[in-house]
Amino acid sequence: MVNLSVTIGPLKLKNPVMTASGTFGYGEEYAEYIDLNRLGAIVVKGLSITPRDGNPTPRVVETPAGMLNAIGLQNIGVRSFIREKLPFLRQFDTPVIANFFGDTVDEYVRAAVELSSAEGVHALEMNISCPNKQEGWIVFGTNPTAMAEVVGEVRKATNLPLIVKLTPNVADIGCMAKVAQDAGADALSVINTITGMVIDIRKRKPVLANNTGGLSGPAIRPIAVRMVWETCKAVGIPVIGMGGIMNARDAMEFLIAGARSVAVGTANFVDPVAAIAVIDGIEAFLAEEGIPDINNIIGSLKLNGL
Amino acid sequence: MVNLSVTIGPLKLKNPVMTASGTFGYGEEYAEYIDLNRLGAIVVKGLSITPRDGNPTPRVVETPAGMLNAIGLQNIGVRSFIREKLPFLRQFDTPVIANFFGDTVDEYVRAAVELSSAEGVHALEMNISCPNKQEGWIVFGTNPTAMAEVVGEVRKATNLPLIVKLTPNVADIGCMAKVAQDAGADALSVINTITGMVIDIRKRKPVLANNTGGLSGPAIRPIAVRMVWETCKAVGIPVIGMGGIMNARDAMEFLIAGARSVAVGTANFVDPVAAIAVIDGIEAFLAEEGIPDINNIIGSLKLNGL
Amino acid sequence: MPRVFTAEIAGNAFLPEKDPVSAEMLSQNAQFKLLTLKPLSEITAPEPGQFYMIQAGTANDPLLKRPFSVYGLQHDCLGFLYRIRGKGTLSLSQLREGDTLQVVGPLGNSYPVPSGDFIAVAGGIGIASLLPFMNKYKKRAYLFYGAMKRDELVMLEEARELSKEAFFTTDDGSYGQKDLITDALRSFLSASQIAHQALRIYACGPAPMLKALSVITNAGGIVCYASLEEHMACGIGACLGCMVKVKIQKPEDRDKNKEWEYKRVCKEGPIFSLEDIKW
Amino acid sequence: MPRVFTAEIAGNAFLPEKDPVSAEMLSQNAQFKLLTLKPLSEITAPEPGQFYMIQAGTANDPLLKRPFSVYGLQHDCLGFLYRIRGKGTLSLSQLREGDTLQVVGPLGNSYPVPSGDFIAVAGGIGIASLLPFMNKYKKRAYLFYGAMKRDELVMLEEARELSKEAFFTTDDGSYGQKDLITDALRSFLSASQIAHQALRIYACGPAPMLKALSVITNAGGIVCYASLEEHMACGIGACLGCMVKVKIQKPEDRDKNKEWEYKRVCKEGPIFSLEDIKW
Ligand SMILES: Cc1cc2nc3c(=O)[nH]c(=O)nc-3n(C[C@H](O)[C@H](O)[C@H](O)COP(=O)(O)OP(=O)(O)OC[C@H]3O[C@@H](n4cnc5c(N)ncnc54)[C@H](O)[C@@H]3O)c2cc1C
Ligand SMILES: Cc1cc2nc3c(=O)[nH]c(=O)nc-3n(C[C@H](O)[C@H](O)[C@H](O)COP(=O)(O)OP(=O)(O)OC[C@H]3O[C@@H](n4cnc5c(N)ncnc54)[C@H](O)[C@@H]3O)c2cc1C
Ligand SMILES: Cc1cc2nc3c(=O)[nH]c(=O)nc-3n(C[C@H](O)[C@H](O)[C@H](O)COP(=O)(O)O)c2cc1C
Ligand SMILES: Cc1cc2nc3c(=O)[nH]c(=O)nc-3n(C[C@H](O)[C@H](O)[C@H](O)COP(=O)(O)O)c2cc1C
Ligand code: FES
Ligand code: FES
Repeated sequence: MVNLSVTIGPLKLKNPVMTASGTFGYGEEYAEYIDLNRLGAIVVKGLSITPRDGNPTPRVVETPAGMLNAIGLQNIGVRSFIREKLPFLRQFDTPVIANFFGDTVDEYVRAAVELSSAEGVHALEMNISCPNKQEGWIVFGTNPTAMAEVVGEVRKATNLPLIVKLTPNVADIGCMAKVAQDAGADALSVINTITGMVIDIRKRKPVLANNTGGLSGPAIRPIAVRMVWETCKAVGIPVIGMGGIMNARDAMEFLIAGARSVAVGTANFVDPVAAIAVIDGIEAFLAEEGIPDINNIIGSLKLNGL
Repeated sequence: MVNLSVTIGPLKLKNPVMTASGTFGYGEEYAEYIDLNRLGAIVVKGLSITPRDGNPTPRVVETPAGMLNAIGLQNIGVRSFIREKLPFLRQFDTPVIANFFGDTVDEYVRAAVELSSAEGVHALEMNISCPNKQEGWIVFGTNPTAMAEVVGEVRKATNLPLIVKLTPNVADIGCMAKVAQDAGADALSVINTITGMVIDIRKRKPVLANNTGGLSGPAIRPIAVRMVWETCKAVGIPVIGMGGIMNARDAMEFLIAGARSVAVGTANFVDPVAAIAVIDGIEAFLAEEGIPDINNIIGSLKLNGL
Repeated sequence: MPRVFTAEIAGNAFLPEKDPVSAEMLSQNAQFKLLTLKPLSEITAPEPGQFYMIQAGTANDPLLKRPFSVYGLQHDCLGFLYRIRGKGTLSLSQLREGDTLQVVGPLGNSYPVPSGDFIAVAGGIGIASLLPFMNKYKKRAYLFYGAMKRDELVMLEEARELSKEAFFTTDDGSYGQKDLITDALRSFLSASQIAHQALRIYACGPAPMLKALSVITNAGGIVCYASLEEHMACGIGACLGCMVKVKIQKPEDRDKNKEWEYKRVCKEGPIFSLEDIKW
Repeated sequence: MPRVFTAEIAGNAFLPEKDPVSAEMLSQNAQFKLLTLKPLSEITAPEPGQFYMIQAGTANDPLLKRPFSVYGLQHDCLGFLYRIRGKGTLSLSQLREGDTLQVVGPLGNSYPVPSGDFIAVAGGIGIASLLPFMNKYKKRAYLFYGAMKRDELVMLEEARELSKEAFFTTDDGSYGQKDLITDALRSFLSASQIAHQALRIYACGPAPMLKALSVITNAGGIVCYASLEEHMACGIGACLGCMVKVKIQKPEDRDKNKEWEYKRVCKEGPIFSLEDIKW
């Protein structure tokens, strides 16, 4: 038997495979297809203190080996989530990680406070790829000062493990990772989607109603693996790796690069049972390689020419 | 008949289709396959003042809908280029754009000076995705001060049209574009490759001998189109769009987003006659749409919801 | 219960024997295709109007599955009728007997049971989702089936066969009336002696057709069930990509000054009451 | 002159009739495959040792063409013998007769003309590039052909037929001698009565085999032409992806304190003098 369990700070997971926020609904959507008990953790769709309608359609468009989405953070709001969705999730022996965001520091703090007192939320994941609407639309995640402030305030507001989800739309992700760590993050999620655009050349218009969207899927995997590796070099806290993981081989790239766990995103859309296949595949790979414990391979990357 | 000719500052091109640096050798490699006279311009492999051996192999690896390369800027040096390669290129009625780079500001300037006095070089394209080895390895293209300095110095050293090639590994490409414009660039090339990594999970090593490489190909196209659009909004000088152009439809995305011309890169590897197919396809598209002049469609993007 | 299953491409079980023109259209390398899938594990039987997400590529491009309404179920095989639109459908059309692909379904809701005769309005490939419904309730449909030209009226004889009465239109007049299908319907409704207020309409077709139809049905107070299309990433309600604006009917919700809310075409649909849609 | 051309997958013209085992290996859905391509426009005839870049996918994944040595030219068809390794070769193996793909070639240099008898050393699928050469110079090769096990010695009878003498090794002893092919060669060279110093060696196989071979040939002063492999993006000399370190022989270049320079496997190779390679 191979040991698959890992720890993300105070959080103990039975295996390193989570679902990426926004690609797994509130969990219940997938309960028809897979046993939610098998997952390392469930990360739910991003929540805000008040519900959001999101963007007009089209909201998704396929790209070569990837997709762009501009859902616009549609969600039912923190309170409805706690009331309507959490009771279902509490049935499972799988930690629930609540992804959340806000338009202002205050909205972040309020969402964090409410989620922290809810029974069955085991950790918080902050999506900081949003603009601070109070401060001239500076994106929290691309500006070190804005990021330090919002992470610091949320840190003060919660005792739950705090995961900060970094945006890849930066020049130096290691530097942003350090800012998040210093501001009190217990772990980091790397990466969120990369901003992109697809144009309908006959209409001379962007395909997405929102004009731009976030690129995800296998297309971005080499970028994500590099960023996870850079982040792991820069900080000491655990990193959750994601971006284009379609199968166990892909997941192993992230773990070897140093990620303590991984999240399966777009792959859930392509194949509703993908996350389970990733878990089974990781176990099979370790058995085949004669590695008794997943922790032995995490961060095992040997660089060439050194 | 449709007019395909465009101008990039003082440079008049018979059509907007160039070849991307490093994907078209020194031009001669493709002369067996296509008529070089048909191209809008030929951009040659990046040159340095002294020759470079480049990196050990493997230097290339395929990724989903893309490839990573770490050629390591192997080139024969500016002088051998002028002596051995330019005479061949002078036979053609196609402007030659010399892509160049350096490890220090001084190396950039010296390469620019020598290339500027060579007969048959019609414009210079500066690759600034290199670290400044004198200044603690700060990458010229991701640091506004370093970039302003190197572009400014090269500007003083040449009278040829100066194209600055921006790196996508930044948080705000519009801001970097403005810095380049202010420092004297006549035009901008957008984008260079995005840094990525692929790991061999059995060996626990990066596949590329150089560990990381640059991602190119259709995978990055949505990112490239978005960055070209952002750059065109930020500056007044012409932009040359590139990143994952495989066919005329793809090229049209960039032109509609505001690029004055486009460059075909990785597609040349996939299909040696790709650049010609792009030219023919653009002409056919314009004819079909009843647009008499390519310039009528450049920058014609209408945003949704505005 | 929807399932995730592997299916094998099987010999075509759905070729319309009674319609040599359609059979030829479908067998030639033309724009319309019939796909016969033999599931390799047990499946749930679909209802007319439901759809499946079907794998369209072998590697990562095309990446996402594509949604297709179920066209038929015969000898344990699922049938789909589709039109080649882009790279996914092109790639599907290049597969051969014996190739396998992953399928998820049946998904979404189905057409409500008709109470007596009904009207069916099909625009183009929209016929694919209506035919199994008309097949279930044979000879009860007044069918209105429109397309650009004769070549795009696929399964024409099949459709006529299953209808009580069938009306065809083409934009160029190459078959049937030269008219929009919604105009033909309007004439029928105003001229006909049938108590058409009692007739429910079942519709599937492009958005402009459904919009035109909603003008007619809203004005006439006719109940219309329409199958909608939106870009889908997951098809199972998780991505929130496929939203449609649906009017809020409950007064307690209307309080909030909100006239509409987003519903998922893949989960709460694809079939909606046309009067509920906020265009 | 290399050309860019479209080719159609044709019925297999290269199945080894004399070798029922290989024929079965190849016809089954096993790891080795024969690909027969019928060019749809005029091509240049290839020489043994040259290769083609062959499209391996339909959409953008797999993106790059894959390099394959030419295995044969018959009835205007090009033959390729390949082993399924990853997604490109897998995708190739799923194509059927009548499918078309884009091809570039012939590319690279070819094996130099032998002066009399010669030695051929093949490791695994390396046999693919040596067989056409042995076919051109029938019954002149002392063939050394090694693989992991019997199942991986493809075209075994064909190879024996074309050789003057053939030696086989497998790592597990399931066929021929249980040995490394280079060890078998070493024994042959030391034991044999033939003036083997005069024999040139032609080799194709994995890098470890070629390295071991270079120890033998360097020690014995034997000329050896080896076909090398490197990851290729373009195959036509443009990307500088496929470099190999080649010793600098010209004294004027050695001045620069440089012992080696990079050469392109796709352009200056794939065949190099083994003594020139700096491992
Ligand atoms: C519930 C539902 C049932 C459907 N049933 C059928 C059917 O029975 N037969 C049939 O031929 N078609 C049906 N469609 C439409 C079919 O899904 C699209 O034609 C197909 O996804 C196009 O894929 P593609 O890769 O060939 O085209 P793409 O290259 O992806 O795009 C080509 C065109 O199709 C549109 N399109 C792309 N993806 C979708 C999508 N997911 N939904 C709607 N439009 C899209 C694009 O906007 C574009 O105009 C159905 C769609 C839905 C939502
Ligand atoms: C000049 C030349 C001639 C060749 N002739 C033959 C032949 O006749 N028959 C045959 O079966 N194979 C031949 N090969 C090897 C063949 O090109 C690779 O097996 C094939 O490209 C693998 O593609 P893939 O997508 O299936 O594997 P991938 O998924 O790309 O990789 C699988 C494995 O193949 C290696 N590989 C990938 N690309 C290449 C490449 N371009 N060159 C070398 N190794 C690679 C990878 O490192 C990996 O180990 C030749 C290679 C070269 C360079
Ligand atoms: C449709 C969609 C919705 C998403 N919504 C969220 C979200 O609400 N919050 C968040 O932090 N990330 C969100 N993401 C980003 C994913 O969690 C993940 O970081 C990203 O998609 C990269 O992983 P992948 O390539 O495996 O999908 C979303 C991604 C997609 C595709
Ligand atoms: C193998 C390879 C070598 C390259 N070499 C250079 C170079 O020397 N100088 C440069 O400015 N860009 C270089 N590039 C970047 C390309 O010019 C281009 O900006 C990038 O590949 C994106 O375009 P594409 O996706 O169409 O390839 C190289 C790209 C590749 C794939
Ligand atoms: S397609 Fe994903 S929610 Fe409907
Ligand atoms: S493969 Fe591109 S130079 Fe050899």
